[in-house]
Order: sequence, then C-alpha cells, then structure tokens
Amino acid sequence: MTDATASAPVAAAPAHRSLWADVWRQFRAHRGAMIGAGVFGFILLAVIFGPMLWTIDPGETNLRARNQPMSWAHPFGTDNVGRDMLAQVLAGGRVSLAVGITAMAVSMLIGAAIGVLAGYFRRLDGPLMRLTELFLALPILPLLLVAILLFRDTLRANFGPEAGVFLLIVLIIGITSWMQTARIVRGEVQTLKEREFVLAAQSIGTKEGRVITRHILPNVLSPIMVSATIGIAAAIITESTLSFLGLGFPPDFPTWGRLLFDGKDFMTRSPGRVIWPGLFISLTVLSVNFIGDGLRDAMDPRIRGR
Amino acid sequence: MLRYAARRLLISIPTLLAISFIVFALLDLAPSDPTANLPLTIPPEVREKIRLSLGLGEPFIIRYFKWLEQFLINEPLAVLEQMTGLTIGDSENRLRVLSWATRSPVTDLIVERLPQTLWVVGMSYVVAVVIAVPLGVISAYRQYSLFDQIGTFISMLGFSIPTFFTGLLLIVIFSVWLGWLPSIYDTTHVVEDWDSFWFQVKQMAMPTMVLALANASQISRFMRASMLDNLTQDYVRTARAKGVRERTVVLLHVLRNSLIPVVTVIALGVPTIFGGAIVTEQIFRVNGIGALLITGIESNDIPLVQTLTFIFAILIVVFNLIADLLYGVLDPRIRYD
Amino acid sequence: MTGLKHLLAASTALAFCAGPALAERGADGELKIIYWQAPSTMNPFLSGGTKEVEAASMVIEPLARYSNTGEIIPALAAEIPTLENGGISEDLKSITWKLKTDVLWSDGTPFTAADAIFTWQYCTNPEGGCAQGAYFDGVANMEALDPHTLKITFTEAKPFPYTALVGSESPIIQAAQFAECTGSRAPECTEQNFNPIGTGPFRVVEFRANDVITLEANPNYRDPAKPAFATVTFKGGGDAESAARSVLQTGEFDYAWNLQISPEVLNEMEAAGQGKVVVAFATSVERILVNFTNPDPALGPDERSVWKEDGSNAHPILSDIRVRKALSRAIDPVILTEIGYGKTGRPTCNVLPGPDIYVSTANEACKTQDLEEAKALLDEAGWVPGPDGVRVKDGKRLSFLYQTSTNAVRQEFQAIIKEWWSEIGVETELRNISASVFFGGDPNSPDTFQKFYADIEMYTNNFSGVDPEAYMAQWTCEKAPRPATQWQGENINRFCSAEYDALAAEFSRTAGLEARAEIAKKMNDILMQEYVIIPLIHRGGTSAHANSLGGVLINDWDSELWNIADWHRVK
Amino acid sequence: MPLDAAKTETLVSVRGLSMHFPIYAGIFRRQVGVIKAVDDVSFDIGRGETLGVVGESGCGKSTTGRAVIRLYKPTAGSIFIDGKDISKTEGDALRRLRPSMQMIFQDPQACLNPRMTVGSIIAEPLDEHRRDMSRAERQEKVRALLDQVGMNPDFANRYPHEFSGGQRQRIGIARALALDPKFIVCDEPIAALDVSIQAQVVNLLEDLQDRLGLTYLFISHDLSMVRHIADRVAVMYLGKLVELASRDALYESPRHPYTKALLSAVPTVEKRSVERIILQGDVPSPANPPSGCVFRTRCPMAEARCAAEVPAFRKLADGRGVACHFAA
Amino acid sequence: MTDQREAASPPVLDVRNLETVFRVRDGQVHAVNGVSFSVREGELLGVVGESGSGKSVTMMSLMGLLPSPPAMVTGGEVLFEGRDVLKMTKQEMRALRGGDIGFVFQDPMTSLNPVFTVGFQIMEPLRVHLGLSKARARERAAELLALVGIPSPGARLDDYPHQFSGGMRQRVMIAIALACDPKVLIADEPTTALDVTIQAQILDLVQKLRTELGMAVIWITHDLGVVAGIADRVMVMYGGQVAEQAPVAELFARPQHPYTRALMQTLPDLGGARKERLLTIAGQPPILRAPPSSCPFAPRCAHVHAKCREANPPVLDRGARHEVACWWTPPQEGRDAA
Repeated sequence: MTDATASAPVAAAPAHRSLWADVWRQFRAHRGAMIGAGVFGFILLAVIFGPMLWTIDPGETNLRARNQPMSWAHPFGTDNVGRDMLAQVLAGGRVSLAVGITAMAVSMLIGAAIGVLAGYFRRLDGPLMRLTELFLALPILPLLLVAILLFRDTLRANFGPEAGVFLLIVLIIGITSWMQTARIVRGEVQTLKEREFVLAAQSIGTKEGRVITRHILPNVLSPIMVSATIGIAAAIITESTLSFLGLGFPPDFPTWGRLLFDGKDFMTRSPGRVIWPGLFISLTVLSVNFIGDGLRDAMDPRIRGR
Repeated sequence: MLRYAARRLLISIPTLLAISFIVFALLDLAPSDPTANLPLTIPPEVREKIRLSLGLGEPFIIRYFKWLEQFLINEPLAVLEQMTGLTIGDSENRLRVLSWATRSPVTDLIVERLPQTLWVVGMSYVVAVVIAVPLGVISAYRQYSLFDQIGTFISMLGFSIPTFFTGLLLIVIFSVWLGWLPSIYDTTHVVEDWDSFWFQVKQMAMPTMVLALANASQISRFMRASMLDNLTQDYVRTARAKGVRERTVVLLHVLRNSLIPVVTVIALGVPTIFGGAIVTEQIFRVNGIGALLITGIESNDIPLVQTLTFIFAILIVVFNLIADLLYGVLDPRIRYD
Repeated sequence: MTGLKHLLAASTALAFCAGPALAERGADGELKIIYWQAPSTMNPFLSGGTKEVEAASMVIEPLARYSNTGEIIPALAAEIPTLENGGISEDLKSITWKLKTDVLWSDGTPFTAADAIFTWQYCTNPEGGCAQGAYFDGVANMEALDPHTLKITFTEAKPFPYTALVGSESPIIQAAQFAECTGSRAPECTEQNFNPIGTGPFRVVEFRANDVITLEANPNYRDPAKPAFATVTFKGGGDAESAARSVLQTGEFDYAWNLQISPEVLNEMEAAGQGKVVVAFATSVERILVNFTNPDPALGPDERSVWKEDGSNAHPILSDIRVRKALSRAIDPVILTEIGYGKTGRPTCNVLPGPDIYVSTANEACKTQDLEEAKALLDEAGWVPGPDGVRVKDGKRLSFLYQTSTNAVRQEFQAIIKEWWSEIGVETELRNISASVFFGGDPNSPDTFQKFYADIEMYTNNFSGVDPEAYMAQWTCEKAPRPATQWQGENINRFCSAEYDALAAEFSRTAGLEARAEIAKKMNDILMQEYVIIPLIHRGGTSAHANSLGGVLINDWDSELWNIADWHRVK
Repeated sequence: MPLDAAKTETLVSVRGLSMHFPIYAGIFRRQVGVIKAVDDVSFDIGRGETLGVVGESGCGKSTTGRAVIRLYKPTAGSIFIDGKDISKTEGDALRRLRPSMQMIFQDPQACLNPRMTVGSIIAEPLDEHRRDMSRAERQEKVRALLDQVGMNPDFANRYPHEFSGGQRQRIGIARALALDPKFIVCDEPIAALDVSIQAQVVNLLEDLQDRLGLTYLFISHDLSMVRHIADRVAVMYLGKLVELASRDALYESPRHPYTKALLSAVPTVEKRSVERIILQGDVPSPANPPSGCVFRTRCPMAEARCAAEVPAFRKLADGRGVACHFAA
Repeated sequence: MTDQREAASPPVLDVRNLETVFRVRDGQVHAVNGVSFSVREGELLGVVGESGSGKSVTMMSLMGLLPSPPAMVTGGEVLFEGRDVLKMTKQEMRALRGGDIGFVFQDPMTSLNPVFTVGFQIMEPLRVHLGLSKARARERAAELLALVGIPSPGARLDDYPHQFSGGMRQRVMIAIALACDPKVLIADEPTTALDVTIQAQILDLVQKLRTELGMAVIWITHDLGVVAGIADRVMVMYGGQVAEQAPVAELFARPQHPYTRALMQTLPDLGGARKERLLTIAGQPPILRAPPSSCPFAPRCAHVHAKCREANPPVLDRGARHEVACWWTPPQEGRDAA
C-alpha cells in the first residue's frame, strides 16, 4: 500500500514513547483484553491475598456444618465434610494458577530455546524440527497419564508430597506443550534472521550469542507472549482435566480441577461445589485468552498502524 | 509432489520407530501391576502366576521387539484376514497383541470401539466445521461488528470452558431436569427405522454438541484470522476493481485463499477423531476409543495402552503428512521439489 | 423321572425368594443392568475382578452357592454334602457331591462330573495363570464316581470343605468348549473367554469387552419358566454416580451395581422415586492398621518395618497399647459412617463382621468416641502436651505417618481423623498412594501396603465365602511380610502373639460350626482388645434397582446376580 | 585504468569472486545444482574512491557487496582489503577485521532493531569492539556521530519507529561510521526513500566521504544516482560483471549491449536523442543460466558464437573492461 | 493533438473538489483536499507526487476502492461521462469498475490472486460485465494476453500467477484492466516494482495500447522521468492537493510551483553535465490532521512568505492550461535553470 497507510509519524513532535508503550496504548484500546486483564488481575490478587483475609484453613473439617449453602459464614458454602469452599477455591486457585503460570514458563523456555536455535542455526534446524515433530506426534494425554503414574512417587519422595506432584505436573505439561511455540518462534527467527538489522549486527562483528540475545530474542518476544497466554490457559485446562480424570493432584490437595472432580457428584445437591471452581477455571482461561487476543492485536504491526 | 510425499514418508519412519520405543518403554516402566486391581483375597502366588502368564517374565528388549513384530506384522495381517476372509500364512499360531484385562487381541477391541467414536466424535467434528467456517467468515468480514464481538466471545467461551464442565452441565439440564435426552449412550443401538434414527440423534446430541463447541471455537478463530489476513491483500482490491460482486470477492477470492491454512488445521485435527475424546466419551458413556484408553490406563492394561497410543501417534504423523500435501494441492504456489 | 424331582427340589429351595406366579420364560422382555466398572472378560478364572465374576455368574454356575443370608444352597449339585448325610468323610479328607442329572449346557449337551474335573484341571494348570487358584488349594484329586457323582479328596483334613467349585468365583466351565484352552493357551481363546457355554439362565449373544454384553435367555435352562427376561443388556463404563443416576433418576436402567457414592447424593437420588437402593453386608471392613514394627527410614531395607523375633525392631511409640487405644478412642466410627457411607455401611468394632454366628459383641465400646479417655491414656503413657499442642515424651513428638490409597472418601476420612487426633495432641502426616501402586504388590516399590513404610494405614479387606479360617489366620507371626518372603504375607500389622497363633492352629483342626465360631470370636477379640486393628466400618454391597424390577435379593456373600433367574418385571 | 584503480592506491581488490548457493532436491535432499548468484567477479577500488555497481534485481550486486565484507563465505575467489586476503578468515580474526569495513543497508525500516534505542543501536559496534572506551566516552561518541549525520544528538534515547525513513537511514549511516571504517558497502541506501529525501542522503554520503576519506562500494539500480555519486561504475548481469568503466566513459559511450539497453531504458526528464532499446523477455533464472554469454537470450546482437563461448572480461584500449565478444 | 481533442470531446472523467478523510484512532487524516482534474479520451494524465501526497488515495477514492472504514469520501463530485460516480448505487459503480474503468496496481506480485489461474482472472471481468460464455471468454482472454505481449497466450491461460515473472504479471494485470475495453485506465505506480528494462517494456506497451484503443489513461508515479516520457499532461500533487497541473512540455519547460521546481532539482541527471551537488528539500512531507488552512508546502518552501502561512493558495490558471496553487510567481525568465 502506498498512501493509504499513513504510517510515517509526524516528524514535528513525536511524543517520546517506546515500542512497549505503543503496544500498551493499542492493548488498552482492545476492550475485551482490558476486561480480561481486569478479571485476571482480580483473580490473581484474590488467590494471592485472599487467604490472608479469609483465614479459614481450607483443610479444616467441620462436621457440624456440612453441605452448607452460601451464607455469611461460608460465602461459597461448605462441602460434605464441612470444609469451607471459599477457602478451598482460593487455595485451589493458588495451585491452579501456579501450575498454569509455571508450566507455561517451562514450555515457553523450552519452546523459545528450541525455536531460536532451530531458526538461527541452519545446522540444528533439521534435527530440532524432527524432535519437535516427534513430540507433536506423541499422544500427550495418555503419556501424561502414564508419566504421572511413573514419576509421581519418586518425586513425592524427593520433594515432599505437594512440591513433588506440583513439579511433576508442571514439568510434564511444560515438556509436552512447547512445540507450537517452538514452531512459531522458529518461523519468526527465520524471517528476523533475514532482516537487515541482524545482518547489520553481523557486519558489525557482534558475536552470535549476543546477536541472539540482543536482536533476535527481544523481537520474538511478542509471539512468545501471545503463546504464553495461550499456554497458561491450556495448562490450567490440562491440569483440571487430569484432576477431573482423577489422575492429577491427590484428593487432599485442592486445585480447581480437583474441586470440580470432587464436587461433580454433588452437583444437584450443592451446586456451588461445581459452579465456583468451574466458574473460576472458565473465567481465568477466558480472561487469559482475551489478554492473548489483545496482545496479538497490539503487537501486530499491521494492526498497530491503524 | 510425489517425491516430496515419499521423502516425508521416509522421514516419518524413524520418527515412528522412536515413538514406538518411547511409548513402549514409558508404559513398560510405569509402576503398574496387572494384578493390582484384583481383590486382596487373591493370594500372592496366584498373582505371580497371572503375571507370568501375561508374558511379564521376559526381558524388556525382547518384549519390545516381540510387540513391534506383533504390532507391525501380525496385527495388520489379522485385520486383513478378518476383512477379506482369506487365510494368510499360519494364522492359527500367529501371536497377537493381547490385552491383559480381556485376554483378547487388542486390535479386535479397537475395531469394536471404532464405530461409536467415529460416529460421535466424527459427527461433532463435521458439525464444528460446518458451524465454524461461516462463523469465521462473517466475523472477519464484519470485523468489530456486534456479530463479530458476540461470535468472538462465544468461541472464546468454547475453548475456555473445559468439556467436562459443559458435559456435566448439559446432563444435569437435559437429562436430569428436563429429561429430554439420554445421559448414557447406547452403543448397541441399531438404526433401522425413523424412531430408532430419532433415538440415535437424541443420544448423540449432547456429546456431539459438547465436542463441536470446543472444536468449532478453534476452527472459527483460525478462519477469522485467516480471512482477516486475506481481506487486506492487494488481490482483493484487484477483484473489486474488476467490478466483481462483493459476495464473489469474499466467498470466492478471499475464502479460497483463507481456507488453505484452515483446511490444514482441520486435517491436523482429524487424528483426534480416531483418538476419541477421552473426557467426553467418559462422561456420556460413549464407549469409544477414548473410553477404552481410560479403562486401559485404569486397569493397567499396558498392551492395550501401548497399542492405542502408538496407533494414535501413527495417525498424527500420517495426518501431518496429509495436511502438508493438502497445502500443496490447495496452494498452487507451493511446489515441494 | 428323577430329573423332574430334583428340579422340583431345587425350585422349592428357592421358592422363598421367587417372585409372584411363575411366568413364561422371556415374557418380561429386556433387562438393563449397568455396572460402572465394565467386565473385561466372561471367564472368571482369567480375571479375579468382581465385575467379571458377577457378569459370568449369569452364564456359568458352581455346584453350590451362598444365599443372601450366607447359607450354602445347591446350584448344580443336587444337595449339599454334610457329615450327617455322608457327603463329607469322617476324616474330613474328602467330599462327595451328587450332581443334578438333568442339567444341559446351553449348547444342548449334558452336564457331567467330567466338566467339574476339567474345571479343576483348567484352573490348577501351572501355566494358566488362574485367578481363582486359591479355591482349589489342598485339593489332592477329583474323580467322577459316576457321571453325576464327584468326589474331591484333600491332602489333609479340611474342616470346611466347601471351597472348590462353590460360589460364583469358582464356577464350572464346559470341558468340551475349553479343552483346547488349557495352560498357556488359555488367554488366546478369545471366543471361549468372551462367550462361555454355561448352564445358567442366560447365554451371551455379544460380548464387547469393557463396554456392553448382550445376553438372551438360555433355551436349555433347567427351569422352563425362567428366566422371566428374554434379553439382558449389561452395560459397563463411567462412574458410580452416573450409574446410580441412570437407575434412580432418569430410569434408563433397571439395576446398577456397586454405588459407592456419597450418602447424601445417593439419598437425594433415591428421593426421585424411580428406584430403590439396596444394601447387603458380608465381610468387608474398612480398617486402620497399626504398625508394630519400626518404619523409620533411617533403618536399612532389612530392618525397616521388619518384624524381629527379639522384639528389637518394635515400633517406638505404637508398641505401647495405651497409645493404640487412645487412637481408637478418639475415633467416632458412627460419624465416619454417616459421612462416607450412609446406609451402605455401618459402624463396627470387629474385624470379623459376619456371618452372624462369628460376630463378637465384646467390643462395642469402640463405637462411642471418648476424647477425654484418649487424652488420659496418653497422659498415662507419659505423653505430655507440648507448646504447639502436640504431645511430647523424651523430646520425641507424638507424630504419625498415616497412609492409604488415593480415593476421595479415604482422603476425607484421613482429614477427619487427623482432626480428631490433633484434638488429643497427636500430629498426623497424611499420605495417599495410587491404588495400583499401593495394592500392586511390587516388591521394589516402597509404597505398597505390604511394606507398610508408615505408622498407620487404612484400607478395606474381606474374605470370600463364609468361612473365616484363612482370614483369621492372617495375623499369625509367620505371615508378617518381610524381605525373605519378597514382602508377601497377610500379617500386615506384624502383630505377633503366641496365644493368637495357638488359637489359629486350633481353628484349623476344629470341625463343627459352633466350636469354630467360638474360636473365631476369641481371635477377633484379641485383635480388638490389643488394638492391633481399629475397625471403622462394616461395608455393604450397595446397588440400586428400578421399582419395576422384582425379585432382587441383594447378596454380598455371592454374586449379586445369584438369583437373576427369578428377577421379573413388576406390573 | 578502471580495473586497477588509478586515482590512488588500491584499498579493496576482489579477484574471481564467486558465490554459489546449492540447490537441494529429491527424496534424500541431494544437491542437484547451484545458483550462481555471483560468478567470477573481479574489481578493485581505490582509497577514497566510489565504485558504483548497477544492475537489475537478481543480478548479484547485493550478494557481491555482502560477500566483499564477508557477510557470506565466498565459494571461490579472494578479497584483499588493504592488501590482506580476508576471503578465508573466520571467527574471531574476522571479527577483529569488522571495524575497517561497514555496510549501509537498503531498508531503513528493517535495518534498525525496533526494540533498541537509537543510542544503543549506534553504540552497538562500540560495545563490541571498543571495550577500552568508558561508558561516558561511548555516549559522547554516539552524540558526536548523530551530530555528524545531521541529527539532533538528543534523539539518542528514542526508538527507530519515531523517525522518518530519511532519518533512519542517517542513523544507519551513523552506526556504520561508529568504528571509523575505511570501507563502506552501501547496499541500495536510497532505494526505499522518497525522491526529495534521496538527495539528502546522497549529499550526506558525499560529505562524509570528503570529510573522512571513505571508500564506497555503492550498489544501486538507479543509474542516474550512480552517475552522480560514483567514480567508476560496474554493470552486472546474472551474476557476471559485464562492464566496468569510469563514470563518464560508461555513461557517454557504453560498450556492452546490456549497458546500452539499460541506459536507454531509464526514463529521464531531459529529452534524449538516443534511440530507446527495449530488451525482449525477462532475465533468465540464475539456477539455470544460458550457455555461453549469459546475456545472449535478450541481446539484440547475439550470434551463434555467443551461445557457444563465454565472452572473456577483457580490457579495451581505453582501459575499461567489457565482457562481450563484439565490444571494441 | 491535445488541443484538437479538447475541442472535439468532453472529458471522460471529470473530478471536482474531491475530499477524502481517514478516520484513525486519534482523529482524522485529510488525505485528499479538494482535488480537481479531468481526462479526455486518448489522453494520458501523469500524476506525480511523493508517498503521502494523496495521489493514490485520490484515484482509489473516486472508484470507491478504499476500505471504508477507515476511509471516507467527504466531498466533491466525480463525473464519468456526465454521471456522478459518488452518487451511484453499488451495482452501477460495479458496472463501472472493470467495465468502463480499468485499474492496474503497483505490485504485480500481490495484486493477482495466487490460487486462481491467470485465465480465470482475466475471464472474470469478461463474464461479469460482458456476460460472455466460458468458451468465448477464454478466447478473448487469450487475445488479451496476446495483446499485452505474452508469448503463447493460449497455453499460459492455465498457469498460475507465480509461474510468471514480475513483468509478465504486470502485463497480465494490464490485460485484466483492458478486458472490457475501458474508457479510462487508472495505473497506480505500475512500474515502480519493476526493473528499468522491464519498465521500459511496459511503458512502451501502454503507449502502444493507448493509441490503439484510444482510452484515457491516468498514470500515477513518483518518477518525473516516467511522466516526461509518456504523459500528455502532468499533475503534481502535494499534501493531498494539486500543486501544479500543465501539459507535459509546458510543465518541464516552465515549472511554476516551488515544489515542482525543487523536485526537479533534486534529481540527478543521466546525461548532460553532472551536478556537483544535489539540491535538497529540507524536512518531511506533512500528514494533515485538519484541512489545510495554509499552504502545506510552506514549511519546506524556499520562497515562503507571510501569506503562505495565512491562507491556502487556490489553484490558478496561469495560461497555456497551466494551473498552479501558489502565492508566489516565479520570475519571468522563461526556463528556469534546473
């Protein structure tokens, strides 16, 4: 396009702003993303600080207050052994979100590393892409289930019951979900590599490592961030699916998926046991997806120009 | 193109072998015991005998190669024999992959389960595509319109709410409260007249919808993005400058180009049809492949899980290849040599 | 014809449970049964699972079976052999069964003693991996005195000889059909294993493993008026909750098995009015086991949780009976029952909860929780409350590792019991292990229930049939699992008492129900009063049937489908 | 005279430079051929001189430029800079040579990392090579460089997207100057700029050359701009050097039929008497170039001989070089 | 020749005071501000300007080819054979596009639909506008390919665009534009993406076709050299306005607008004496956030004076069909020393 996209900024008085400020400006214009960010922020704050305000121990049973509906004493009601649902949902959210975020971080780390290496070094491209294909072809859910059976107890023994399972689930989700990111990053790196500023860095004599860290990585950050939001959402869903199938965290360890699994039998009797964790899973995933959508728009230079 | 396909196929072979080894090894290493689910009243000597009778006495590598031979040679031959009625070689003494739980050939179990999975999951996929493509097209064409906003929100909802949640919700609403639809899928149901057809429709409705919602969400988002990419291309302006009707511009020029990536995405999703929808099948008791896998895992039926997992891997590899080739067929710019 | 007489005798034996006027065979159409754990085979010898055994019980039958009251009644046998009628030899070393003479297999061929003998050979073939091998323990020989008389001889005196070929776990298969399927070929006979020819009221039309079994009335069944149903659809898969719903709420099925779900949910579903929940109690007890040996990880593999004759390896805290008793006194089994089982369980103070004549009444105090007494016991034992509420003695905290298998109800129990124990100053670390590992018996895994690398563990055990001899013999010293036995052995507690061992030996020599019951109760009381085991709940088999289904007599001693021939539609 | 720079001593000397890219095909990805992007090219550039390289897209001029400063590893040939053959140098040794030769890129949008500030972009070569300088010194140098290319030194902490194309090109030039190079390859530095801006950049390049005694390899498809800036001009076609002559000689009396056609095709404001030569057809694929003379398929003078025999690049009487059988 | 035609025929396309605005996030960009011009049958109007000068937007907006939103034509009229295009229904407008008015765009690589054969794309306007049968359309398409100089046209109809080189693709684009014998051909920088030797081929072709077919051509370019070679009249645009408009010889002989003059001076020459130094125009072309209230070129103008900053100069005819929008009058010395 020639004249239609009047993208050259006015030379006279360009407000001094970095690229990220620009992205943020565009992001703010995306209503869905802003609502998503608000909801996600709220959930995040709630699960981080909520347990400090709502101090009931989520594991504390109260046989005199079983299957309570919503009340002031128990805003989300109680379960069939009288544990407070609000406390459980908050505690479960900590785990679910921590799983989501950590698993995403693991998967991004692997995905970005493999993507950058494959995209940047031609020699590594073949083998690394074969590896990616191999992982893509591995049916994830069954292997996930098996791996959990396989390593659960070893890790439990070494890291304690909670940290062990957490580590395991996070690692497994991370290790089995990096492939899309790697592919996207690789593609992006391959185009970036042809961009003249990379050539310019080479002509300056910048070392390869620094070319990657200084020129390649910052520029693949936006696809990585978009995949990251999708990754968080996917990891939360995967964890809850595993828990739902009864194969994730053990029953005494509340996560949203686990709460949903335990509560599903009580769906008609105390709907709160399903609705609250279900709502939180859905809201979190929804808001994160909307954030991803907004980020994608905000970082897409074609859209940003408009 | 042919040469490209051949090359891709050749590359897939080592990949598949590697996968077969990983699958076998992982499952074999899993601390699962085929007798763990038996009642505690069964004494240990008997358990040990059961284990030996399941072939657990041999070393790992031997079992791997045996399984590989059974899987790659014996099972295909057996399936072939069943389909054609011919007898090939020594079919009596051919060692097949036997399930630990049922002691029957694993492939027979899979063949038995395939129809319901193909029906329900396949139908949901078809429904998803049929819904998603127009949805994506309109959403993109009317970007930021109310339709687009609502469509985007619904499709977001579709992949934000896990299927187990929607599934349970539907059961409570339609089976328990309203009593309209059966909550348990009858795999033996045979469609022979209008009524039985109607029953089939009713029993497929919920699982199909749950899966279709999830799938349609993904596909429509892809479709929308792809349409948006293409709507701003120069050739669209050319088509308009030719005086072509707007509908033709969108439905012929833009859609044709936008479908290229979407079709490959759709092709990549096909293995999941064969793989079954583990959670949905479990919830609605559609005892298909996914449910088989879960039972296999729960009852430590390692040969069954190994075989299913590997078949699934093969399907993924094959459909990856098909997706690539489709790309070449649909996009004249791609020449694979 | 003698056949007719026998047949009449048999039906009179069952008359008390038969429904209203005998209808025509197949008149009631289709029966829909849901077992949420789907059967994987119809051959109970290849799978010890309850679901397989019960599914098979519609098709193949034993010589005798247990009624819903735990009584032995004839099935393929004409009568139950006893010492009185001479069916059991005086030296208790043989039993002679008279078979019904008019029984036909579903393929029309006659049933004879040869089939019974074949079944014994089939199951005891060393290469076959028969899951029911224990039923034939001690059988020295089987011979056919005539085609309808079977003599079983035992290697030593057997005071309770109704094991081999008795009960749904030990039915008789047709020799002609399985002749080629012995030994290592047993698993390969898919057709036979999925579609066994039987003498029962139904025969298989189609078997889909782990999914659905379609059956139809056996045209050669010995009672021409039975079964009332023409076909049975036996669906599997899913979970207990939705199975219950399909019978109690949506009415899609007639009968649902093993509804282990939260009592509140079950009650609510039953309130919908479509069907009834029925419970039968046999011998299953959910119990807490106390480790008598030291599970300290610091000890080596040969020491940890290994019982030593010199007592050097006794548990440092739990070997004090006052502590064990205190733990028991702090538990309220009534509340646990209410929360976890409702009417599908009842609180118990015995590890041997049935049949009725074996049940001791000496331990009822355990049903009432007494935290004060528990505290007093701990005080007495020298455990004084520490600053954080946890009791200490000699600088050691009163702290236990409490393990069980992964299961929602068990984790709830763990949480509640932990709460109670913390009230008396006991600290508890909870641990749950996936069932397949916990019960998997892998000698290399540290997490099996046999290894007991914990202070306390909890699970359910029972015995099949009605005779507790083998069950009670589990707590003899020699049965303690240890490295030398590859960690096999049933004395999971590693409890060792000369008095108990002596009683066990006596039990194995005593014939006569009354005398045997006396000994069994004594043994039970020792285990209870030593607080070796803290029994929690006597668990029942819970099922649900539609209101329109008649003739159901729930039975936990045998297959729940034991009298399916009598089931009928209530008009 | 033009082959060996006469004006002063030679700074850059390229001999027989070839840059071939392999083509892989078939089931086993075997190499089935090569794209001869640059094929046997030789030239010299004198100190302080500007050598223009012209040709149509795909003729190999950019590849030549990149190969000369060793952004590629040449397939054959040698490159002497200041008498030192750098064609085989690798790794750290090559890195140490970088300061003496720099490059200015075509796309002012693409050649600046959008995530870095102008200051850090210009400082990057200093960070890499001038560890001896203190932070403050480096900052001072950046300011000086910005000033040198006619930009406000205070712009150092802004981002590239805040600038117009011409300004970005100035930033690119400042970066190239940071290490005080002797030799700069200008790869179509004005192609992406508007007409009114092109002149600004070209004037700046000329000023810098005068002031700093730079040597340029100026690659462009704009023949009038090359005429303006270059001292000598090389014409490339399909990876080959077809003519190399001093500016005036080339523009006044081109000898190679391709040069003639190229010159006549340029639309100009002034009326020209030269008969317009319109070449037929397209440039052949470099993967499958014609036999003999690569230009013969479009050459109005082509004869049988041209298909059989590769014309040598030979020196004519007036010192220019031409690769044509018929040039005299 | 031009004068003759002027008397003989009314303008085919007459644009008056066209205004186009882009809605952007933080306001508006006034891309076209009161542009007026006309073309007659057989006339080639060259439109020159830098990027952002509004030359493409003008042409796109008069045929409704700009995406809307964000673009909006806010004023003026476009008379095609006397009818106002801007008031036409969608159907009428469509009949005009591709029928009476053909378009050729800048980038032949992206302007053709990659997944349809070239034949299909040429046949499309034939079938839409002329209602030709498939066979007839194909025949005609082959003729058109032959007309634009593509060898073995019949065989190449079934090829896809990627099988053509850039120059060939531009020929295909021209064939599409010519398919229905348009009265006006609008070419938007059709040779910018091409090499000079290929550009020469295309220029040659268009010149030939124009005389053969007798259509009016509007040729947008940023290259003064190109218009000098082919145009009858030249319109120079700046800041969304017409800066100067004159017959080609007149314009190059006596450029009156300071912008035109400066533009000519910045260009190096291919022949003649080499300039020691190129003249430059300082600063950047403007982006107008509001309709210009002063001369948009004033900030960069060498001859700027107070009035330029106060009012936007109207387009004034300075004789010899030479129209200029400038307050300044160059000294009457004939040809300015360029």
